[in-house]
Amino acid sequence: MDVLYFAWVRERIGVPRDSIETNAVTVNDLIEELRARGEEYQAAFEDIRALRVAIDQELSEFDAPLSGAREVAFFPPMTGGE
Amino acid sequence: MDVLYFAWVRERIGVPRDSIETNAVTVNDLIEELRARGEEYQAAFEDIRALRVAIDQELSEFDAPLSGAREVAFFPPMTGGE
Amino acid sequence: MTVRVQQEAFDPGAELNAFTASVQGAGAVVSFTGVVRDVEGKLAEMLIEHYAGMTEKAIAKIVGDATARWNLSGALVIHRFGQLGAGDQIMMVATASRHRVDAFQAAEFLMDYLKSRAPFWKKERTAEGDAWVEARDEDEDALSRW
Amino acid sequence: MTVRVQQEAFDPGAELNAFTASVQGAGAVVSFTGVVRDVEGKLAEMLIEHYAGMTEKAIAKIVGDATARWNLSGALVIHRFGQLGAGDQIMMVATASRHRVDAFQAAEFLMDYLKSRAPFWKKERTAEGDAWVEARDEDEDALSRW
Repeated sequence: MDVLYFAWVRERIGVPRDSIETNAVTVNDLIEELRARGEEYQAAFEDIRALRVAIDQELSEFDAPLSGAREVAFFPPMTGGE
Repeated sequence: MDVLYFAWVRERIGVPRDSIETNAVTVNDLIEELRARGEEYQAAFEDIRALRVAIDQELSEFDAPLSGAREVAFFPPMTGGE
Repeated sequence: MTVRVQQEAFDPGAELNAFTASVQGAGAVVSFTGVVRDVEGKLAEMLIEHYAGMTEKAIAKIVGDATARWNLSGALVIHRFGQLGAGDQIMMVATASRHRVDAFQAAEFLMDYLKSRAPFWKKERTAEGDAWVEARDEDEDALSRW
Repeated sequence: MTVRVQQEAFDPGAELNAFTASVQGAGAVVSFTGVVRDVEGKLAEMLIEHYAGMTEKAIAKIVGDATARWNLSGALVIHRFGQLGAGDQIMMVATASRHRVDAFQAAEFLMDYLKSRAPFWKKERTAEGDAWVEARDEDEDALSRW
């Protein structure tokens, strides 16, 4: 599975993406696995209320199942527009 | 006093303006005087609910006093914009 | 704040760019362009009559009300009169502000008031004859939201 | 319906004119242009990051929702990413409809959703350092009116 990071999530983790093998059932499970990878990840996932998640390029919820997902992305609330 | 007519008010009366001497106190009084000028005027002022009036180039009411007014205009509801 | 009442055509894109260049500190620019719609393929021309002495004064008052109410970096109104054809630009409004809400609200306010309080009257000329465009109740009602 | 996500600058006036020429039967054309505001005279540059795989898809969905909801003759969204300076155009939305209410409402809807649902993130670089622009509660709240 590809895990992508954007904006300050990317900066805290230090890389824009990871390719991982996981049996995580939900997004929350995946976050627990990622936190175990080190303090950069702990810093990025410190407060998930400050984060948004997309599964296969669609906005999703943290308790959503990952079944079959090929790409999960984490980022802060979006700030497009003017 | 100059009395101006626009759109179908102008077309019914047949002229774009009249210069008149009047002692009319209110717009309604002036309309009574104008109706006496002939059937074109009666046709134009048949239903004053379909009309708007401006005194000295500001939208006004039909019971407004004319004291000192130099220009009164009658026209249908406006249709500017797109 | 610029108000222009004119017979000549204008270029909305060029006006938008000139307006945007003229405003300071604006993050949001909204424009509205009104275009003559055809009347079921039959419109020969549209004639716009106006009350020359009153028009600019009435529009300036509307623009003044908008600038008193919203925090604007600038506002532009252009309105044509005379003879127009289907597809021609009738008029344009542009507003600029720090944030989008003010720019949108002010542009809608300007349009609602121009529609019912600026002294213009439209006549449509088709093969079937001439007809004055009638004011719509919903345009008068639109003013009540402000 | 046109969606463009690009690094290059664009010309809002030229885009507005091309859009207006492309729509049929529209009486009302609304545009919104977002411009990079300076940060108290100190902005060195603005960096816009986006989620390349998702961006166009997310915007197309928002435009689809707008066209399902309002009677539009056309809709245009352009959004830039990359390195921008104060006064540069960030993005643009244009909508066309028979009547002004639909065009205004759809443009505001597009802006509200682009702001909070299209995957862009802005960073401001000043002499004092870099800072990610934070989402504002009122932008999220703006969605509740639709």
